[in-house]
Amino acid sequence: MSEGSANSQDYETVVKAGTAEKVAEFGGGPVSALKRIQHMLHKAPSMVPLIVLVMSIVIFGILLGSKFFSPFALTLILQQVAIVGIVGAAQSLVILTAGIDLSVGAIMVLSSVVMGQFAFRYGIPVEVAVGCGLLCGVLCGYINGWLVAVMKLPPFIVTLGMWQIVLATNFLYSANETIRSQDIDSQAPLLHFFGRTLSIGADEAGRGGATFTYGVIFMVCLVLLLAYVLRETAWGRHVYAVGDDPEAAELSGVQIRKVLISVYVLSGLICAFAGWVLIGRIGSVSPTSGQLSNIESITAVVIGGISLFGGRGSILGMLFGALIVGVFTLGLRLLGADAQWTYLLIGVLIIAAVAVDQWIRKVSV
Amino acid sequence: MSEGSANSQDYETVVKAGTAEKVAEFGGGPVSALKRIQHMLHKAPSMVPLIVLVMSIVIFGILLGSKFFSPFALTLILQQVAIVGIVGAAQSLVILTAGIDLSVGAIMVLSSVVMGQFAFRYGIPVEVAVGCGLLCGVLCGYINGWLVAVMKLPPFIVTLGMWQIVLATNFLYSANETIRSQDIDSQAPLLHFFGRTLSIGADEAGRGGATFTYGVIFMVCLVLLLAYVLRETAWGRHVYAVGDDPEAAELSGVQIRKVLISVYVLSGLICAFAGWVLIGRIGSVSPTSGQLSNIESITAVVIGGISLFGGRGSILGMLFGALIVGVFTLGLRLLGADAQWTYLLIGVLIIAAVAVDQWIRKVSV
Amino acid sequence: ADTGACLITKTDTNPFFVKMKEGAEAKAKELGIALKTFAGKVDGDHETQVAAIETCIADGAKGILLTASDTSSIVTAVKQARDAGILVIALDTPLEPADAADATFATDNFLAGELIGKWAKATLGDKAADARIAMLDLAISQPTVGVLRDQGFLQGFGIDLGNPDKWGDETDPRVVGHDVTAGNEEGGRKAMENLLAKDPAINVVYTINEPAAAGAYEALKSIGRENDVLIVSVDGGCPGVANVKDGIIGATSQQYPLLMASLGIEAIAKWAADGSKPEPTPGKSFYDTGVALVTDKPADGVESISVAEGTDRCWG
Amino acid sequence: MEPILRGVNLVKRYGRVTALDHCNFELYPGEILAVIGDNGAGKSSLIKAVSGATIPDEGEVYLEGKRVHFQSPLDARHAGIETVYQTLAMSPALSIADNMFMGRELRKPGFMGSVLRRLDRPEMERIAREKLTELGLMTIQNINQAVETLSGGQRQGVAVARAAAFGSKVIILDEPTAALGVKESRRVLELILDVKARGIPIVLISHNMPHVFEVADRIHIHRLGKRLCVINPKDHSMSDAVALMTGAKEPEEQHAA
Amino acid sequence: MEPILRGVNLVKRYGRVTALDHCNFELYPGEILAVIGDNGAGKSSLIKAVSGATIPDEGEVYLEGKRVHFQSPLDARHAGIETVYQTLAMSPALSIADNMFMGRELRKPGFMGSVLRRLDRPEMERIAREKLTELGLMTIQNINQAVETLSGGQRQGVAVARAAAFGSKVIILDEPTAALGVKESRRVLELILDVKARGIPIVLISHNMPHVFEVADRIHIHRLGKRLCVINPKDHSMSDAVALMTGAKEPEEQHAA
Ligand SMILES: Nc1ncnc2c1ncn2[C@@H]1O[C@H](COP(=O)(O)OP(=O)(O)OP(=O)(O)O)[C@@H](O)[C@H]1O
Ligand SMILES: Nc1ncnc2c1ncn2[C@@H]1O[C@H](COP(=O)(O)OP(=O)(O)OP(=O)(O)O)[C@@H](O)[C@H]1O
Ligand SMILES: O[C@@H]1[C@@H](O)[C@H](O)OC[C@H]1O
Ligand SMILES: [Mg+2]
Ligand SMILES: [Mg+2]
Repeated sequence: MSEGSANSQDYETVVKAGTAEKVAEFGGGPVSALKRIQHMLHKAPSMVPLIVLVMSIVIFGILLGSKFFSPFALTLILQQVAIVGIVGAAQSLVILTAGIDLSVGAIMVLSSVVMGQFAFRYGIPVEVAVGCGLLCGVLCGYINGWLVAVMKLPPFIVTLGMWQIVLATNFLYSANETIRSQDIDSQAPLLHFFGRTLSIGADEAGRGGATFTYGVIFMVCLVLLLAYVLRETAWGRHVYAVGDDPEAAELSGVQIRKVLISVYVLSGLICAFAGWVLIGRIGSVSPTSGQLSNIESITAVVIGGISLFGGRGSILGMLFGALIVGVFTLGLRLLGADAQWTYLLIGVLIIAAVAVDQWIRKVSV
Repeated sequence: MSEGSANSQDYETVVKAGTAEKVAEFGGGPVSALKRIQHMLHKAPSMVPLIVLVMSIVIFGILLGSKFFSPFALTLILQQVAIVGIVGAAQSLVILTAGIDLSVGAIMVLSSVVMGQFAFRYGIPVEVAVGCGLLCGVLCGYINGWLVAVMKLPPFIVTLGMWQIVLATNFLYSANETIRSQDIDSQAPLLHFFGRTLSIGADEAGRGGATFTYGVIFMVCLVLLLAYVLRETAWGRHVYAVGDDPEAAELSGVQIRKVLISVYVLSGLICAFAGWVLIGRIGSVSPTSGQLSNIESITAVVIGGISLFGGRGSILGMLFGALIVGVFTLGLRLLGADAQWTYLLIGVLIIAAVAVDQWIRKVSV
Repeated sequence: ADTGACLITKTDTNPFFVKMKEGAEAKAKELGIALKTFAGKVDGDHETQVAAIETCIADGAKGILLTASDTSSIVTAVKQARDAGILVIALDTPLEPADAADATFATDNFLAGELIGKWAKATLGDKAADARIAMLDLAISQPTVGVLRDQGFLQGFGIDLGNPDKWGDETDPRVVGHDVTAGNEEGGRKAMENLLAKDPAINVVYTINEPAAAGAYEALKSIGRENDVLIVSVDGGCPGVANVKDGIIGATSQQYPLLMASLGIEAIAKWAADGSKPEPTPGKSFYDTGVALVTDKPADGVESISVAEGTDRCWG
Repeated sequence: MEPILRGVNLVKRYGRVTALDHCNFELYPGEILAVIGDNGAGKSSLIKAVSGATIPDEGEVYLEGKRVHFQSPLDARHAGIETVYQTLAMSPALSIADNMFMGRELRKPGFMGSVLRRLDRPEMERIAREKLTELGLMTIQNINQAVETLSGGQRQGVAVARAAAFGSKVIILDEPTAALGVKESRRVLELILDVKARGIPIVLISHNMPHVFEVADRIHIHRLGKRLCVINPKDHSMSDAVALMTGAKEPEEQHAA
Repeated sequence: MEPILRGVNLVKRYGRVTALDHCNFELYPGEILAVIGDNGAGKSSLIKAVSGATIPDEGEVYLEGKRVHFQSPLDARHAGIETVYQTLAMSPALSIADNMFMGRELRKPGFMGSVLRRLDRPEMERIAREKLTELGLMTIQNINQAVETLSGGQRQGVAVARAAAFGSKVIILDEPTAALGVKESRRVLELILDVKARGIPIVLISHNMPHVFEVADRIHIHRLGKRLCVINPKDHSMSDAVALMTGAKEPEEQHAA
């Protein structure tokens, strides 16, 4: 070693003597109950929309009494939210990667049309037709993913283009023909699978009581599954990393291409499932459904606290976000607001819900 | 000074002797013409959508001949694009701050309705009515800006809520009444100001030739003005800084609240002008217009190369983006594609245009 | 084919317009006319229709068939086209004023609503006095077709309309509420659910069109009320008529888009050949292509045709 | 003498983490105060609290004896406090000159500037180039480069040049030489001494002990979120300082905070 | 002896800026090679070019004598080259453990891991804590903290710990101690010597001359986008090195690149 270094650095030798090292612990003040709640909210950010959701259920419950606060009305909200919730799950995945998917609704509808037309037009066994529909969703998702990941085009443009392409294909292919519920019931009941219900506490004629469609159950299971995958598997962490800072993710060894493509493919597949659930919900196969799915799903995602810039938020939050909108919609209608006023008030309430959310978050930093 | 320091740093003294300092110049290879073009594209990124635009005009010109490549058809595209171009200017400002404005179309329509109804329902002098319409836009913009800047709510949610609120207000207030073109002409011609035209080279009956409406001229001037303001004034640089990294901007002394509020207010004002231009374009005051303005303006912005993540891109690019869509739409329709095929092809072409854009950019790094 | 014509519809996703387009295309082919078709992106998309008219002018078309999204706003663009020597015919939806177009081939939408309203009232008989009515409309912008059918229905049912130019201002307690469906199954189901949550005793459902009716039926079925509620609708598309047959819809007012389209094309061909324009139905401001109530449960005092007949004449 | 900038009993918590734990701080007129401490000791949190970048949960800040309530860094800047943050606070996509003059842009003289509000780019670029040259940052080839394309050290140099050019009452530098080369670091030290000569006090956070001992008048040793003690570099060796800040040694009574 | 990692004639241009100008580079087995140079000289560009983070416009890279074409940092990592970039390359919103194990996560043993693919968080957290403790980063209070909430030095410590834990053939460190405190820097130097003792060669970019002269076997001096010369720290003083890298002195013939 050269001159200088030995004595210039000698002051550094003291650190070798060191003191007994342990992880630093700063003086924490007394921990109040409020502080503990705040800390919990900080750790589990999806709790915040959940609080907003519970608050709004309580408020409408007080205002409307048993009309709203009944198993029937509450499970009705779940049914009304099922499609948005499922599509929102797909949307969440994409938005977590800092993308956006405008084509979700179109993919959903095209997949449902493929399921229906394959079964009816070509007489393919319905199980196979359903498989083809799911494949159709996967394919659309793959094209999106390829354009985003490999061609490096902005997701907004890619999925905007795909939206138009898929929707036009849907109309051209289906020739705008609806397949009626009765025909499906008699010839291809599997298409109605997700429309079947599980009733609890209904009266003899099957009225009142809590009604869960298989679609609702599917939505809940899907969201829980994805929440697990995103939190507890390597792939999930990579999804967050890619959305957070793609350059850093790449430098630290994430295969961003693969992750992005897999996210869009999965999103396409989930949308195809949403298409199947849609058939169960509306009974028929109709090419004109799902026109607002993209905006509705993005709304649920954002109210649920997922950042549009990617990398932050939880998919459970999305579910609560979708439910918040559902609660407001039904609650306001029951309060007697007419359609135009409901529309206006939902605008106000969406902003208010997010403001409350933001406020709780701020308090709980 | 204490021991150590003097001799420890002695190696640093050599830098004081220094050599004659000048700005480093590395060996640059021979500069080819291609390199020079690349460098130019690098400096002026809005050139890229311009190239795509020119290419598409040439291609449709070749395919369609004089039907497309005539002063009449080309200025028609300008007229068809005027509204999107103006709203796109508002959208560009917001997107440059890393926001998004879903309420542009609704604000535009409400402002036009206010102008019309104030003049007709209350008999207010038309100049004042126009002023009130513009004020209405400013007010909506201010609310957006306040919620985004002061309440720190996500722009997507704020403007989504405002979209619903403004649209419903519009329907409730206008009672869905259209004010007819003939009545405007006779009683409040000022509302038609932007519909007046400047024709060059038309035949005697006023047909053919290049036709510029005042609305088109307004759009071009507005975009040029904003391009100047964004590039050449402090406010413009602050808009970019806020969009680029709001935290850094705040730490380096930008008043982000003020900048954000001013951007949303300006966006509201521009939308109100768009509402006035809209009256000139469609002749009447119709509360159902502008439903697709938000998605169309965002599309123009993104095709024009402005990043949805804020802080990057030029407003001139937005104009070229809007024109690209206009050229494709008219060109395809003249080629005889039917509506669904046109949508499908426009979807493909939007993706292709951005892919070409991306490719040119990559070559020109 | 040197005679060019344009068909501009509100959307081309609604089967009604799809069939209209098919009818026009078939007729155009028969008469040797080059037809270009245009459509708004969504119902109510007015600007796209204006751009379409401009494109037709640029294209040198001889005639335009138009179903206007905004009946009075479009008038300026229509005037421009007529000034350029183009024959403009309104289909399905009359313009405001109706004489802004050279001719109109349309359904009387108010009448369509009135027929199902009368039928519902007659079918309920005494129970009509305390009926619980759900109104499933098109959109919150209250487009004219929607208002006409809705108010026609209420008129036929014997309910005081308030202002006949809008829905929602009726005071009759029998009306449970109005909700919007976007004219599709999804919207129909959700709107029905909302109104049912408000009043589970609903027993009469008016729907803007048959897809909305199918959606409403699913909602009723899910709570086991599909058999004790009367659903009425408008359109007469083949799936709709089949639903009447299956008892899902009680009665529907059938309209004839194919007829409108083929009459329109013929008129353009004539105009191109000898410059003559079609005449309106005597006593009306437009050429009425007719409307018929389709049901197998005819009611006294309401004229109707059978499902079999309806099936013969159905479209889509 | 009264401190020009003073923090009393500052507390800042982030969730379970306590970054500042009843911390005191004083800067006297005309001095160079160094702040040293382990990584994560809370040095950056401290200067953020006194410069308006974060609002402390508890405690007071005084400027020239008067209590101040900075709500934003801009407030502090208007009060004459200029700060180089450790994260540098630059807009990546903007140019060097844009960043240097952010929030205090120069306008063209005359009509162009006052009415058209046009920026005087050539002038801003000239000054930027000049300030960078003063720091010896000669490897910047293109003054219009976006900051995100600069090397780590170049970027830091721009931030330091900005603070030095505009600070009027207090200049705070959070690790200003961390990414700088030997030559550039020396220039920053010279600059710090220059600024001091102009009578402006400086807070310097640094992990480079030789630099600290070379320029500091007093050394504030930060440990576990609070001030452990203040020492005079003339009376103590670097080894003492390091031993204190790492906890290998307890402070003597008279210096303790 | 054959170099383990070698770059020949590397060129990288950014628009008008030439970051690498026909630059050569060699790293021999088992050595510590320091790379020094002014800010903006092109050091980071050089190591990005040999580690797959950028693809050079011209020139070749050889690993153990075989030509390699890294298309991404992952390729280089699979080849055993682990790099700490100057920008640190961390996902700000993710936790320390998530970042350390990014791309090579540990799964739970048995069914949970192989079928449910569940991560073994406790284990990853334990290892992360251990690696940080080895570096003396004891002020990290909460191992689940998001990286963006760490202090500048803590963040750098995490990046260094990651590279040291996983590098198998070559470890490249771009200014690993820039933001580190005295204690933490010493730990990194010890760690570098440890790694060398394990037989793994290291590239160390640093502006800290005493550190460089303390650990380096050879010093690559970078100037204006290319290698000026390579010197042996035993034969040259720090002043020589600084004079060379700042251009105050010309290299002697035998060392010139
Ligand atoms: N936004 C934040 N959220 C949570 N914890 C934070 C945040 N900012 C800082 N901390 C924590 O506060 C403590 C003090 O951080 P600070 O940045 O002040 O340290 P420092 O002394 O500047 O360290 P360095 O020398 O490494 O820059 C650290 O433990 C850090 O992890
Ligand atoms: N993406 C880029 N675009 C344009 N110029 C760049 C880019 N990256 C680096 N440069 C330029 O290349 C030159 C070399 O940068 P590099 O980061 O390699 O320097 P360095 O030697 O690592 O400096 P430091 O010691 O400050 O980290 C600099 O002039 C820099 O401005
Ligand atoms: O008449 C049309 C109707 O049948 C359809 O369902 O909606 C639009 C109307 O114009
Ligand atoms: Mg710090
Ligand atoms: Mg570097």
